[in-house]
Amino acid sequence: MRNTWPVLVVLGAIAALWYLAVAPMNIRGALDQAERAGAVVAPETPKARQEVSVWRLMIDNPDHIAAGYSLDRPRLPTPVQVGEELWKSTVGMALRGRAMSKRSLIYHGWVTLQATLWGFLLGTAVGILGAVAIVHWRVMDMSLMPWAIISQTVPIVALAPMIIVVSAQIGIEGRAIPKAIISAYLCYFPVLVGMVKGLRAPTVSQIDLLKTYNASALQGFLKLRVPASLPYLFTSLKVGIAAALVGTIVGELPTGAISGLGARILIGDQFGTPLAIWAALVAAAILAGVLVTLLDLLQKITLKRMGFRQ
Amino acid sequence: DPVKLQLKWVTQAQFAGYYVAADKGFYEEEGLDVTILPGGPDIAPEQVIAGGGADVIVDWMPAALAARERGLALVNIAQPFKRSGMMLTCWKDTGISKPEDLANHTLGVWFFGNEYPFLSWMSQLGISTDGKSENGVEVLKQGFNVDPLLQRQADCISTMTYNEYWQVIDAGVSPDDLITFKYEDYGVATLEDGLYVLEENLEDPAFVDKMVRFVRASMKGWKWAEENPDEAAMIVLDNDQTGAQTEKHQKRMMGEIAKLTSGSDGTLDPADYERTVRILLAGGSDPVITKEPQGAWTHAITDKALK
Amino acid sequence: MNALVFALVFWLGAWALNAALARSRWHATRPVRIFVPVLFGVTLLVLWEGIVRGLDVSPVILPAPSRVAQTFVVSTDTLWLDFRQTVLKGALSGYLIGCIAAFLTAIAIDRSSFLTRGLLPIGNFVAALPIVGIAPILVSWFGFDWHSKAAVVVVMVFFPMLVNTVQGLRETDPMQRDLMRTYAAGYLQTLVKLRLPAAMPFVFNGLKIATTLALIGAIVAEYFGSPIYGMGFRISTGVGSLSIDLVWAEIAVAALAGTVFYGLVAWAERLVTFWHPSQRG
Amino acid sequence: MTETNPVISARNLDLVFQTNDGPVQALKDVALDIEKGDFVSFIGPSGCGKTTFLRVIAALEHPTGGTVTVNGMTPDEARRQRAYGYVFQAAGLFPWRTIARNIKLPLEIMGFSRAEQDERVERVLKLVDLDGFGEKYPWQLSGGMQQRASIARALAFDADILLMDEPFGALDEIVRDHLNEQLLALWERTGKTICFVTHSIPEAVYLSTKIVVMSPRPGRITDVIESPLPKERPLDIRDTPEFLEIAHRVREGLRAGHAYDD
Amino acid sequence: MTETNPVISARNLDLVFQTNDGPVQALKDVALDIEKGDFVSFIGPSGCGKTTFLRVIAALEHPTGGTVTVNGMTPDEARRQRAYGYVFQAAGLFPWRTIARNIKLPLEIMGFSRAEQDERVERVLKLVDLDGFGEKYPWQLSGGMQQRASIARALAFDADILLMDEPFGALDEIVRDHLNEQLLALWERTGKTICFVTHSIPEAVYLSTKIVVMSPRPGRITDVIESPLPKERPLDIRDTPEFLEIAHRVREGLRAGHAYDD
Ligand SMILES: Nc1ncnc2c1ncn2[C@@H]1O[C@H](COP(=O)(O)OP(=O)(O)OP(=O)(O)O)[C@@H](O)[C@H]1O
Ligand SMILES: Nc1ncnc2c1ncn2[C@@H]1O[C@H](COP(=O)(O)OP(=O)(O)OP(=O)(O)O)[C@@H](O)[C@H]1O
Ligand SMILES: [Mg+2]
Ligand SMILES: [Mg+2]
Repeated sequence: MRNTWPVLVVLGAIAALWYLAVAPMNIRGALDQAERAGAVVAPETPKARQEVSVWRLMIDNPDHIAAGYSLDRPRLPTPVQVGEELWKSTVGMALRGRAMSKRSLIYHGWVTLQATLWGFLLGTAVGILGAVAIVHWRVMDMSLMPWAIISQTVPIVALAPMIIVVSAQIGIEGRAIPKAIISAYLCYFPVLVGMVKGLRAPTVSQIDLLKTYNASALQGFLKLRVPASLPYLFTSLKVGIAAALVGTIVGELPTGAISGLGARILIGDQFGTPLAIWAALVAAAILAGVLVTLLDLLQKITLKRMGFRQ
Repeated sequence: DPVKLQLKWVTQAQFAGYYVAADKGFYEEEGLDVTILPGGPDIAPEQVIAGGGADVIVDWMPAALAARERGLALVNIAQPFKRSGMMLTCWKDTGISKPEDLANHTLGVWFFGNEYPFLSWMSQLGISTDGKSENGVEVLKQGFNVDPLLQRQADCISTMTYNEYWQVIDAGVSPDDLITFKYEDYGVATLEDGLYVLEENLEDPAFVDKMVRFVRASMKGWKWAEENPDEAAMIVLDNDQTGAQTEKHQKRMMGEIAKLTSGSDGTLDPADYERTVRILLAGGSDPVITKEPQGAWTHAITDKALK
Repeated sequence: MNALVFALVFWLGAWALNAALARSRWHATRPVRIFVPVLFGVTLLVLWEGIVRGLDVSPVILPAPSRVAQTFVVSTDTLWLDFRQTVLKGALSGYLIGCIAAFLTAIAIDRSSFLTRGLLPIGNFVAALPIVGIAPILVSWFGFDWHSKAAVVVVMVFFPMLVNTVQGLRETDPMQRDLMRTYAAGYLQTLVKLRLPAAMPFVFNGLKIATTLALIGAIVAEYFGSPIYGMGFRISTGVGSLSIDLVWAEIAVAALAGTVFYGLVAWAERLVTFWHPSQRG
Repeated sequence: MTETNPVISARNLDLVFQTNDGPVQALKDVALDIEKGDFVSFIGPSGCGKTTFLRVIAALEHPTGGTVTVNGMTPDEARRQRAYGYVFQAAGLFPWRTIARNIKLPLEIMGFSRAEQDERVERVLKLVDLDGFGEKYPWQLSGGMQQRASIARALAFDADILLMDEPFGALDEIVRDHLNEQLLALWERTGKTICFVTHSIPEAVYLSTKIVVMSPRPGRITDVIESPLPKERPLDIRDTPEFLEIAHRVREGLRAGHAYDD
Repeated sequence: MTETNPVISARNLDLVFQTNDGPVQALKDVALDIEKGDFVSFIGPSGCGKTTFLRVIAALEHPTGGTVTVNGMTPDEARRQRAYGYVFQAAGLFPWRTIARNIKLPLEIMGFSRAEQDERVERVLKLVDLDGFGEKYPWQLSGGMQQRASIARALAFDADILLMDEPFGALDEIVRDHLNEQLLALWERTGKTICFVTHSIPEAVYLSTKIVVMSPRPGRITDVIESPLPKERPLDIRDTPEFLEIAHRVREGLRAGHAYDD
């Protein structure tokens, strides 16, 4: 916990910078608003203001800087505005007993979480099976590994609509499964790479040791490779779940527009409500933080019980 | 009977008729079990119907005809929207007062099938879209909001009378600062939200019968919505899964939509169709469609449904 | 159906050949190491072609690779224009700016253990976030052209790169640092002669992660507004106008570009960290 | 040492590794007989093939020429009959298993019953002076204790032959002395045949009944020294003239074989 | 050995590490004088503070009590004057530099001219028998050669004091013997003062003019043995009674300090 203090200080610095940045980012909006309300600003027309730098505008119109901190549609909202919006759409909704209403970020977070978890399960399963195959069969290693890397260079966003259409054709209803597939597509790779490393972690002498016991391949796998790979597995699971969340949100951006945090971001963009975007972003960040922390905890407990030194 | 309807866009009053029909039990009365699938920025209804994900789709005619030319035989079976709601909204202070003034400006345009009317309009005006010049405009693929206009990244943006235009107004802009060009007024309007199905399905009498009932119920929904715009807007709001739509906005949208649907009983007016085709064929160097489409519409359904 | 049967037979044959090659004593030679994955890729394409033809899949849903190839050849002009816009301007410039900025930041904060301890957990956290979500915000800040795409890429690659570099800079073993102290070496000397070289494997790890992020970022950002060219633009509008073959051609370009990009970084890594056990293999 | 049937017998043993830089002859024309109950030390410069020879006996490497028999069988058959325990240089305990479960590992694999496993673990832990440490994890033990645990693991399934490859290489001299004493006592008590690789001349002389001196590239046996020292060996024996004489002979043998090019 | 002004002088040296488990007293009340040209070996059980003592001399650790002077200065001043070369247990060569450039490293840092650098590299490579290997990378050399390269690196800038922390710990006995001989020759030729940590009794006795025996926890000096052996020492000297007697005394000293608890 010796990091607590530095982290707090850095966070404080980030918040301060954020606050400072709000002024120049929002000055144009604030001046437009003031002008419409009848105030005199310099220069007078929006078109003329286009030609002037924000710093100039701030110097010429010091009275209107403050207004930039309370715009309805700010280019950059203040942390407090974001916090309020987040509060309103989560706890605020929950307090009114509408936690699962469609206007609540808790509901959308839940939708995203579900798809993420399914994608994570699927991706982890594929990653682990792939790793086992790669470690056990050289053909797999030689043919699969390069393609695993190439697969990650394919822009998954482009495939998203097609995945939906194809899965609809196969008879899969709804968006949950296509989203999970996209999420799994991003998630499997770190798991695969980590597990290949992990399953290959046993040293030659450990493998030889089992040979002197005349152990079967299965025994070698269960008693040596699997336990030796666990620390690697957990590390890559943490990367994997973060990737799964990215996948879900990417999957929700172009294909969703229905529910989920990605859809909220999209809709927020569509209706020009930046606060909604920011709130959804923060909610996604919190979700990612919680998921990774949970896995981290699981890792600590498991490895401790297994006797790995901390 | 189950029917899956793929919308062109997200749940909003633009599709009020269908939601009303579902909510008020009009579909049920016809013995239909209708699932309404909202669309989104990257959902191509044509692709969905090609993949068997929907029985009937809401689409704009330019996109449908383009798909038809690409080998996906879509047929218009009903046209609830009589008029086009598309327009170009510009800042007055940019000096634009008539379409010819657009040259040498930056314009935001929607793509994804919605660009066709724009392109043919420009080619009619003789304005190229390759970039800013004496005789050309710079085209941006506009996102889904009106920020490009508000932040003056574009001088004009595409808006719908029922949606984006009001977002601009809601942002505090006075209508006096704006100048709008309705496609309808310049004779370049193409048919918007119509109902389309796959041609091959129309050979199946059972499917035709299903569509007849569907169109009948849907039009009933539309007419109800026209008469009760506020309630219709609330129904739409209840069906919005994103939870992002606001009551005020939807009510106003419903009012505007009603203007577009009024005057249509669902039957496609062949004259409108001819005009759309003509506009599209005139798409300049890169026309949307290259030849007169055949069999792209039918009155078979509406004739039965509206009798 | 014939096409499908042929594809399946081809698949079995190719797999058997690959298996035999992998078991043979030439498996470690260079040609075999290249041939096996290539044959595997070809098999995938043949299988795809076979399925599309055999099952008569509509081209607006999934075009056959042969058709995609045709489109690719026909529309090289468009593809090149888009490639320049998205990869060269958007992704590459963002990648360079982001990675260099992260690298310099890492060196700057590394001098203060306080800052490092404060920034590292935050950097780790941010690196795990779905940063693509900020694309709409950055597009509205930086406009429609490639600048906003580059900005998205900068933000996406910054944190993974930062975290890796900071980690790398801490990676020298205490003995090596003590050695430099016995020489009474200054900060800069220690940095240049010990810590930077020692950090290189980590730096390249960050650079490699960043390559795939850069492409995704640039393409996703184009979904939220772009000029009327660019790979993301073409892909999103291509789906709308049912030119799915063009979409796949763009995907192929993206995969190709990504692979080459990754390959270049991996190649540079081999050159720079030739001394690292993982490279000596 | 009254048997005449050697437990391990190598004849004209050759082993060539195919490497990227061409073939490496690790063993050349090696011939050796090891009797039941022998304590044989292998000593020789780095890379001379000591480890390789042990691995051939354990069927972890296959000779490219000549023959080896273990108890009259091929090494592979002997391996399948679990004829030996192998102790590696590093203790090589699995960090995720307690000491007791580490020792159980071979027993589980060989299918001993639960009760038998517990009983044997108990017994060998006592044998190596580790009773009470069964529930500890390897990293909670010192290096010397870990090394003893790994010996216990090799003893647990009662193999007749113990192959030990520099088991005490990583330990400091005092601890090493202590383990040497214990290993000698254990050898006396159990009468096992032990093959022991070391780099330390005093260690080899102190422990062995037979010292095999090897020369590098290609690995060859240059000298086999039968030790005249009694079975009973206090540590002080290392200061006696007999001891020093053998040590001297070993050193000379080593020096002769050491083409100085390291 | 005629000087009276000690090169290194420690008085009442205390060093306590603050660790998570409470304070660890690594050195307690250590007093030692080292004269110019001495070859001092430090021997003692693991963890007794040998490394710590060397690090204190090199100003890599700061004592919590008492004083040390190096050439009459504080260790820190001596460090800034580049008074010593430090050779670590592992060779610690930078893998991204060739052997020659590794040896150049301190010269670059200390600002020697290009020509001077080349000349010195040439010279020390010869000194440690590595001429011709300058352009190789560390991993292309055997362990013994790497260790010699690291000694060359410490010699390159002509420090008067050489601090060596178990430099040959990882090598086999023959290579070690060889390096010992070379080190002795080098010491004689250059007249440097050398502090040498080892775990091997024969090594300590063979090399040193002075053997410092330490006891663990808290690290204390239990015995300082002045060696009566002549400067000229063939390897055979290790079989002489004088040698054995000193070795015996060292072993007794070690044994006494070794609380047997491993
Ligand atoms: N798997 C292998 N492939 C190629 N060469 C090998 C292999 N194993 C050992 N060698 C080579 O065979 C020779 C003998 O190696 P071995 O490990 O038996 O030596 P050693 O006497 O045990 O040495 P050390 O004392 O360093 O352990 C060495 O030259 C080594 O490089
Ligand atoms: N940086 C440190 N922090 C805390 N304790 C330390 C530190 N360095 C050494 N110690 C402790 O100080 C004691 C002396 O350590 P030192 O490394 O000097 O022993 P040593 O004699 O060199 O042992 P070895 O023979 O194993 O190298 C040990 O108990 C060790 O655990
Ligand atoms: Mg060996
Ligand atoms: Mg030490």
